[in-house]
Amino acid sequence: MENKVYTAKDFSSDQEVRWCPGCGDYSILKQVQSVMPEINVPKEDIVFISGIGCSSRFPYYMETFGMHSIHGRATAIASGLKAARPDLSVWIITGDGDSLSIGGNHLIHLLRRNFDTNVLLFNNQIYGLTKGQYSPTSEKGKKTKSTPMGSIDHPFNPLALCMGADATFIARTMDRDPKHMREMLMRSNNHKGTSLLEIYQNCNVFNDGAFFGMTDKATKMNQTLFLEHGQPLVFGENKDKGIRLDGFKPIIVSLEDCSIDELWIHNEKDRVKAGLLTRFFDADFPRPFGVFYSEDRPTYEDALVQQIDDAMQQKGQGNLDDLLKGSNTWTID
Amino acid sequence: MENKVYTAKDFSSDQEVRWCPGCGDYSILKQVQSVMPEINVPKEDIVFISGIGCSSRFPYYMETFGMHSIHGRATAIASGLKAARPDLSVWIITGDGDSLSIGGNHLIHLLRRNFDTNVLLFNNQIYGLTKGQYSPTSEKGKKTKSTPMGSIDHPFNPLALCMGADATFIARTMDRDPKHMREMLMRSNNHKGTSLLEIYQNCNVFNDGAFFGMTDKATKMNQTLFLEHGQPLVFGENKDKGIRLDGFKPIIVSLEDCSIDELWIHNEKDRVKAGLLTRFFDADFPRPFGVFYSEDRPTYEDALVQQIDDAMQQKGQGNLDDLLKGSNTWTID
Amino acid sequence: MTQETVEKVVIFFAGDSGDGIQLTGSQFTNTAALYGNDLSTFPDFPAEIRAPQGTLAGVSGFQISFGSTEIFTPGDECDVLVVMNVAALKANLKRLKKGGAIILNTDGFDKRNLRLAGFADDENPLTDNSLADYRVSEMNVTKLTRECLVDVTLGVKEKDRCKNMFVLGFVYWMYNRSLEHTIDFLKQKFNSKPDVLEANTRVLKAGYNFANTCEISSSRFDVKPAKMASGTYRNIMGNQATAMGLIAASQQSGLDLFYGSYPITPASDILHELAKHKNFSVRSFQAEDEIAAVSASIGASFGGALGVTATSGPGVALKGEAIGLAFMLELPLIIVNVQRGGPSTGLPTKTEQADLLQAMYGRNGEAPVPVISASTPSDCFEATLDACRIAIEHMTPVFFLSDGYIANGAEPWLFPQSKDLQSIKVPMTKKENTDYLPYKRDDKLVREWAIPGMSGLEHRVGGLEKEDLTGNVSYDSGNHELMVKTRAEKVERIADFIPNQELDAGSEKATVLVLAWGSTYGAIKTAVKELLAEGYSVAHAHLRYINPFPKNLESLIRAYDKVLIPEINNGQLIKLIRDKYVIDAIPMNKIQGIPFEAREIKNRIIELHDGE
Amino acid sequence: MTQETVEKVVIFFAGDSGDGIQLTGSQFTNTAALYGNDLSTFPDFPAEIRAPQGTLAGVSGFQISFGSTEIFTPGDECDVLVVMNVAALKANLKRLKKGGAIILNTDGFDKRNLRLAGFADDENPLTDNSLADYRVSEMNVTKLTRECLVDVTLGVKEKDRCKNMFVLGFVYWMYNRSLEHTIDFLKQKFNSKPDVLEANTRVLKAGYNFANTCEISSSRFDVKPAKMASGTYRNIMGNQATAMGLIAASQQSGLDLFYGSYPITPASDILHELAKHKNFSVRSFQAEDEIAAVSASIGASFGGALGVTATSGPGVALKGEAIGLAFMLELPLIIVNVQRGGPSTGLPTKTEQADLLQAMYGRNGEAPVPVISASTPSDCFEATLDACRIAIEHMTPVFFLSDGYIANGAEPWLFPQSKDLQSIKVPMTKKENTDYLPYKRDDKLVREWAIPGMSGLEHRVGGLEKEDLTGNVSYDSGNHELMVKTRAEKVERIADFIPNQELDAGSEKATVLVLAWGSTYGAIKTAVKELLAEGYSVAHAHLRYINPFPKNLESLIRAYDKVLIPEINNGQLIKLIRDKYVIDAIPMNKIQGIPFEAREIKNRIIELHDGE
Ligand SMILES: Cc1ncc(C[n+]2csc(CCOP(=O)(O)OP(=O)(O)O)c2C)c(N)n1
Ligand SMILES: Cc1ncc(C[n+]2csc(CCOP(=O)(O)OP(=O)(O)O)c2C)c(N)n1
Ligand code: SF4
Ligand code: SF4
Ligand SMILES: [Mg+2]
Ligand SMILES: [Mg+2]
Repeated sequence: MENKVYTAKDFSSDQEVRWCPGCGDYSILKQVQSVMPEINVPKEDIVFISGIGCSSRFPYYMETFGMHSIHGRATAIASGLKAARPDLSVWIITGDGDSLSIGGNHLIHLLRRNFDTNVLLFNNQIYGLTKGQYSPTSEKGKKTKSTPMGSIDHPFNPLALCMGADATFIARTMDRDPKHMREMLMRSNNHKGTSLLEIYQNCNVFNDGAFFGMTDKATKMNQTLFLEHGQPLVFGENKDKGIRLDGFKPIIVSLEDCSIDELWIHNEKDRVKAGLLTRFFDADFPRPFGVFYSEDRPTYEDALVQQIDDAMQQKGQGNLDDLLKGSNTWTID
Repeated sequence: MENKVYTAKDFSSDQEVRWCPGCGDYSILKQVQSVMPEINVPKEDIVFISGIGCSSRFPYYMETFGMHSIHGRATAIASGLKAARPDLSVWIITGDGDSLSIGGNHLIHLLRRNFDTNVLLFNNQIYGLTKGQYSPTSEKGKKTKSTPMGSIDHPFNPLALCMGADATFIARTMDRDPKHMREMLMRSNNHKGTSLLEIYQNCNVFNDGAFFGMTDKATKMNQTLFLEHGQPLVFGENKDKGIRLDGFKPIIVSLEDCSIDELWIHNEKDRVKAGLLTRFFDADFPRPFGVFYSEDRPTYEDALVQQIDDAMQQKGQGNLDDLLKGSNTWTID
Repeated sequence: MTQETVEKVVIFFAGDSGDGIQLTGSQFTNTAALYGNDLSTFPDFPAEIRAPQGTLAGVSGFQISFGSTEIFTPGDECDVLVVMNVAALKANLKRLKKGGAIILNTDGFDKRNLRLAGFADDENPLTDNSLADYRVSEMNVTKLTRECLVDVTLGVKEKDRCKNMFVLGFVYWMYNRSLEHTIDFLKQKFNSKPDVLEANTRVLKAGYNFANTCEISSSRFDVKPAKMASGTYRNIMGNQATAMGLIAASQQSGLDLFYGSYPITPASDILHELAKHKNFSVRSFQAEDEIAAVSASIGASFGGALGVTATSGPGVALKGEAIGLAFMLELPLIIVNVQRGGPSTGLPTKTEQADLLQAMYGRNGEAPVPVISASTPSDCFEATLDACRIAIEHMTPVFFLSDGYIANGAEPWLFPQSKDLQSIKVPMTKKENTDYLPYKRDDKLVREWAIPGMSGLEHRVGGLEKEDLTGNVSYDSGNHELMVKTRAEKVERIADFIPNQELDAGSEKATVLVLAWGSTYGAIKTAVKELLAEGYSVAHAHLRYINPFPKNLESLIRAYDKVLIPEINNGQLIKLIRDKYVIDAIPMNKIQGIPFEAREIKNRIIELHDGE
Repeated sequence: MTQETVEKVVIFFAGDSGDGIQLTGSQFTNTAALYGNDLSTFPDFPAEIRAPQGTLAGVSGFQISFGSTEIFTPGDECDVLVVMNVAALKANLKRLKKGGAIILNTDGFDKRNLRLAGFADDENPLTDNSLADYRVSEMNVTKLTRECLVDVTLGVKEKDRCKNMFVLGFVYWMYNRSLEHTIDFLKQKFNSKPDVLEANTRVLKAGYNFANTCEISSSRFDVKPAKMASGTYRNIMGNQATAMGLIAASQQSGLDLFYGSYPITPASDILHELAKHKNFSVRSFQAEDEIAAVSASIGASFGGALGVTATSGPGVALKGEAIGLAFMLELPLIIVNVQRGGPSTGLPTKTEQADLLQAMYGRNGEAPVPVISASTPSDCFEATLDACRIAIEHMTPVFFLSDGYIANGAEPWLFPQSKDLQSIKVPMTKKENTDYLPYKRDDKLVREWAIPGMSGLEHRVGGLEKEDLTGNVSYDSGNHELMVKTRAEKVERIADFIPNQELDAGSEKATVLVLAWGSTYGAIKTAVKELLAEGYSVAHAHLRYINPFPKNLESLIRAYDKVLIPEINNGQLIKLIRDKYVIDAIPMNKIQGIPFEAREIKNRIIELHDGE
């Protein structure tokens, strides 16, 4: 296979992009298009599968193979595709409603099976396409069209849920940080197994400012925490704060009072610590971004192919006539 | 309401019980029937809702209100029932296939919403009713009718999954320990919110001995660990072993080498430790039984009723004529 | 300048999604209604939430037909097209009749807008004579708006948001309407923002005065009040009426309303509406998906509530299994399908009637479910209430079919008084019934209901075949046949509790009968009325009850030479009629995501009438 | 003792679930087949996995009809009833014809068994003369078995497990059959357990000898080989044949088979069978539910595999939405429905044909899907292969309908050679096709297929309405109508690629035509054959293709005075026929979870024939 050299433009389809002006989806599209040339896969071997939602329009804009499927089922469709065609690079595009409401079951089963696919979960904490109902990630008390008195649902913590489903790769990024997003996209791509990348995405029409504190210049340094494997958890305006573990309890410390050596060192391989990080949700804690957890576990499709190979080895390639004949025949002349 | 005094027999319906002879389901039925008189709820206010599976035949045998519904949906049906009738005591009967395969999504949504219902999850690590296919809790490599070369699915860890879904009460018991089961049933009943009780249940026809090590006299003391709030984690033939935490890492210690004071003290309120306990799955660790985690969180139905009350308070009880009229009318004579 | 009296006018307002077109349209509607016109309206949203400004995809529209005669549809061709930019013109010019009036905002015809709307560099409909067949009134609305607000301390963006008021004022002048209602509305809406209120009011008046003084508008029209039945009216949209019908059913039956739903266009507004009425004890529940929505509703019904679930076609496709369960349980349940363009995701924002066969047959096994449909926005109220009555009194799931056209359409409604509504009798057993059997039936074949909380009546239900009377599980062959037939017969007997089919127009001896259901009502009504006036021998029967059919339907339709069945699908009701009565009815189908026009129906009837 | 030659015998073996009845039946079947009889078999499982021993619910049965003539069904009435206990007798005595033979194990008629089977304390069919109409052979099988194994070192439980061999030996003697085949089978089965082998063989022979020497059996029968087409045969069950049909389609098309399924009775065995054949590159996938199963299959098809999903009615009810997607994508997909008793969970272990209308209409919007059905166990092979051919060559989802009766039934099969199978041409576009358009169609209206990996052919598909040719999203009205009509026409045109409907028996000028589909085949075939022999004017046409119908179907059926449509449902095919041809066909329905008996059909035809 000769390796073509692509540019981001090669991945832009001829379809007019039709999200609302200002929607966070644009930025994600742009970063994905710009990362594609770097993953070193021929364009024709890349497939984007989405469900339904604003975010799920994504495949139409990618000059690759793609399917805009039905609500909540992209994960299941991608599973079948990957089982049939392990050679492809399969990307799943989904929203917080698509993946966590109607599609919750297929998502957790995808994760446990560990098909080598990349899930980009556009979390805008709202139903965009249906014009503004609360989603499973909307905060309690949220007033939306369907909850005029405020939502009474305790929201999912998507990454905690995915950890519970034994995901092998979990990360978070946001629409407003293109560089970090590109890095996370590459990491997702490079992980062998299901990569779950949650992307905070602003829906400026129905849920504007949901992540404001994490993107606004004035606050973002204090409200975000960028994880790097092997590095201490440091954040703040001047990198002057850190997180220390007191037993199982994370506490915020000032680096004036506490040496950097005492800080929690991020370890992507540590499931328990990853679990703790997914719980950083209170107002006084910075929100973590980066790779929370990453584990090597055989993929479903590899095991499947192995069984096929083994079966061929053991029984020889299937012969239709033998099959039709079976083991018990009689002849009438 | 006068309080009738019931006996277990009052909860036995006139339908012949039709599980396979020797099935673990019998023991569960018996314990549930024997616990019912103690929960202090009039019989007519108790409802058992099940999905489909061997286990889901359960409601037919209970002399209460009941519904044997469709596969995987008992949790969703019970949600609607509880929302409409918060006064009822609602019990959900489900199998590992029913709740974790087809019904996975409704289960995790039930848990996050925290309807005050009791889920009894009969985990036999197999599909019983459809005669022996592997289930989402079957171990990798398991040979079943649908996996003659061994299953290649990484199984769910049901309690870990439920923790990920922000369950407020999680416990485990087994068919062969009636006393413990009764205790866990009472604890489930007493928890306000969704109680998830996993019950290890032997399917002696299609998966006999799945929990053998935990029930067999010779091995069970070493392979089981009974959790009690405020008590150290001790187990073993002569209560001679314990679990100590080395950072986040649980290790088995002999009580000869290690004082009991150094042991991990079980705390039902500690989410992180509960998470660790759900991961005790390796052969060399004893399997925990008891209440892993319990948390107080408002229930969905209470919040719903509150909103209805608030609305009545604010707008007065709805008046149909006002509604029909709306705010903008004109008259033609 | 002329002043004419006209009988009926169709106006189409169009502009960018952000231009406030829907508000403009509904203000004009309310004013016309208050004036005593009969009317009918329909919004035309873009498929995208907010497609890029200036593009064809981003155009939002609102059509209103109003008049001094009876009005049954938002109209076929438009008399007036109001456009805020060139994309709006391009997308909608086809709606305007030759010689019609165009009111246009020249500011929306600049280079950028022309490019965004897909015109080549040198093209411009304002200058290329392509509008020669129309009466065009041009005005630079943006400029005029800004000018009249020059001394107001608002940002340009906020000022520009008043543009729609200018156009509205202009049209009010054209149709000789007072600004009063809209000024009242603005006062209420902006009562905490006096400067915005001031700006909007001023621009509204400016538009009115501009029309009055300038030379560009050559005519002014008078549309006299319609002779409508006397009484008090309100405007109503279909989804709103459905929500009210459900609340009314809850009140009339004394059962709490439980509404389990998962959002989907065009059904979501019912959820939004119901969620507002918790003071009616409405329990609205946004479920995780459609299966959970219907399941939760079944659970609620089991608990003694009125369980309702609403969705559109793709959602119904997911609910089939659970509807089968409800059918076996013989519990009340309403499944609302606000139909949209299919198949699959199809055309979510467009209308269609193509889910009728799904409602009839979209389940495994023999599971007939009553099907009720609504024909106009306000009819959704009564049809819903009726569906609930059948569900409760006959202990059965019931499909209620609406569609995007009537769901979002609006019309004046001579709303009823609660005291005049039909009452609903719940077949609840007596508390002290000591020989209660869950599947014992009355002569309607309806089983008695006992719910949790009723002491001594504990029993179990389920989806396995049940033994007659007891409801215990039964694998007996004869019992199965008995139960299948009994359940089918129970649904058939509902025909004894619905009115005979009546003709909506025409006589029982006509040559052509137009038989239809659902939202085709207005177009057919208009067509048949005109044809009758012209002396054609035609009649119109419109079905509310599709399963079971009214008892007299067969004899009614057999009387006609030709039975024409127009549908917004590829032929579905016609399949039921042909199968049931072995009558060679004639299909008429339109599958374009848009309603029939009255003239299409008219032409087809004439063809048939005059013998093809 | 007499020795008679008979043409045809029906035997029913019955006992407790643990008694090895299925093995006994299949051994007898294989021996009869090897002997050259034609035959047909059907197992009758209890609904419970393993209901309590000795109860009615726990009875397992196996019916075989074999003969020297053609055999089309497992038989109506039985000639011989073999029962291991009193529950088995009680549950099945109704099957036995008056004067028939009963072979019974007296040990199964003790107090405990009598009580478990629901007899009162003083009741016992052995002593109360209730079996007087039958020829009863009593033997204490348990005792005899144990006695003959007295010197074998096995536990009592293991010894008792040989009981079925005793009965089998007995019946072999009655029908003059050699033990050879079964002994071979035992050798293979127990080759690592010599003592168990020895015990079974010994008991088998003991049963044979017991019959030979004792006085209780008064007659011996000979059933000569049937005159069957020459060639090599095997026995085949319906689900097995379906699995093979799928593998054959994969081989004939060169597409890998992807099988996404969620277990459900009675479809699961297809999954079990396919999972065994990974060496055919079969990718079997046990999904988390039916929606995931069909979705994964669609994903696989998108990737260029042959995507297949199988289930039963309740599962189909869940797949509707995804099938609509596949229909829009115009990808090959097979949906297998092994129908069972409905509605809802219904009668999961019983048979029914009540999901036809669901297959036709169980989706939102206009989404016609071809429907193919199989009529006998072996026909499942060809019908499946044909369904795959249509799915692939016409780029469409296809429903394949089987049912519990043929899925579990078995018959001899003159299996084909792979070289004689139809080939399947995949409409894959050329790799270098530079002007590929995903929705450009050939004259069959079939689009060309391009799959991931084909450079330069990248494109997107989806569930929204598509623009003609390009497949881009289109909200255009005219395009929508064009696409709806084109997709429907594409399915209609499949009629050009299926054979004309032929008569299975009878002439084109007969008085009564029996028109049917699916597993009613055998009973109708038997009935019509007998009636023709008796001189009645009757014909039989059996449909494989239900959507579209064969092109000549209308003219074929119009030729008859009376068209009778027997179905194991409440009337479904008949709805399609009446709707399509406006022909007043006559329904005949049985809804008992069991097949028609030939005599039922026969009687009804005679009634019709002789003029009601
Ligand atoms: C079966 C089905 N149910 C419901 C819908 C309606 N629907 C479309 S998108 C959507 C949710 C969108 O939310 P999300 O997944 O968060 O995506 P976003 O629009 O926010 O990107 C819903 C409910 C549908 N298309 N299909
Ligand atoms: C929609 C649907 N799909 C599949 C089935 C078939 N089915 C019945 S029970 C079951 C799984 C049973 O397993 P589990 O829930 O673990 O219960 P168990 O029998 O082991 O108690 C399946 C697949 C069904 N009844 N309905
Ligand atoms: S509605 Fe929200 S998520 Fe959807 S396109 Fe608009 S801004 Fe983006
Ligand atoms: S199959 Fe297994 S789970 Fe089902 S009743 Fe029998 S022993 Fe119990
Ligand atoms: Mg969202
Ligand atoms: Mg199980």
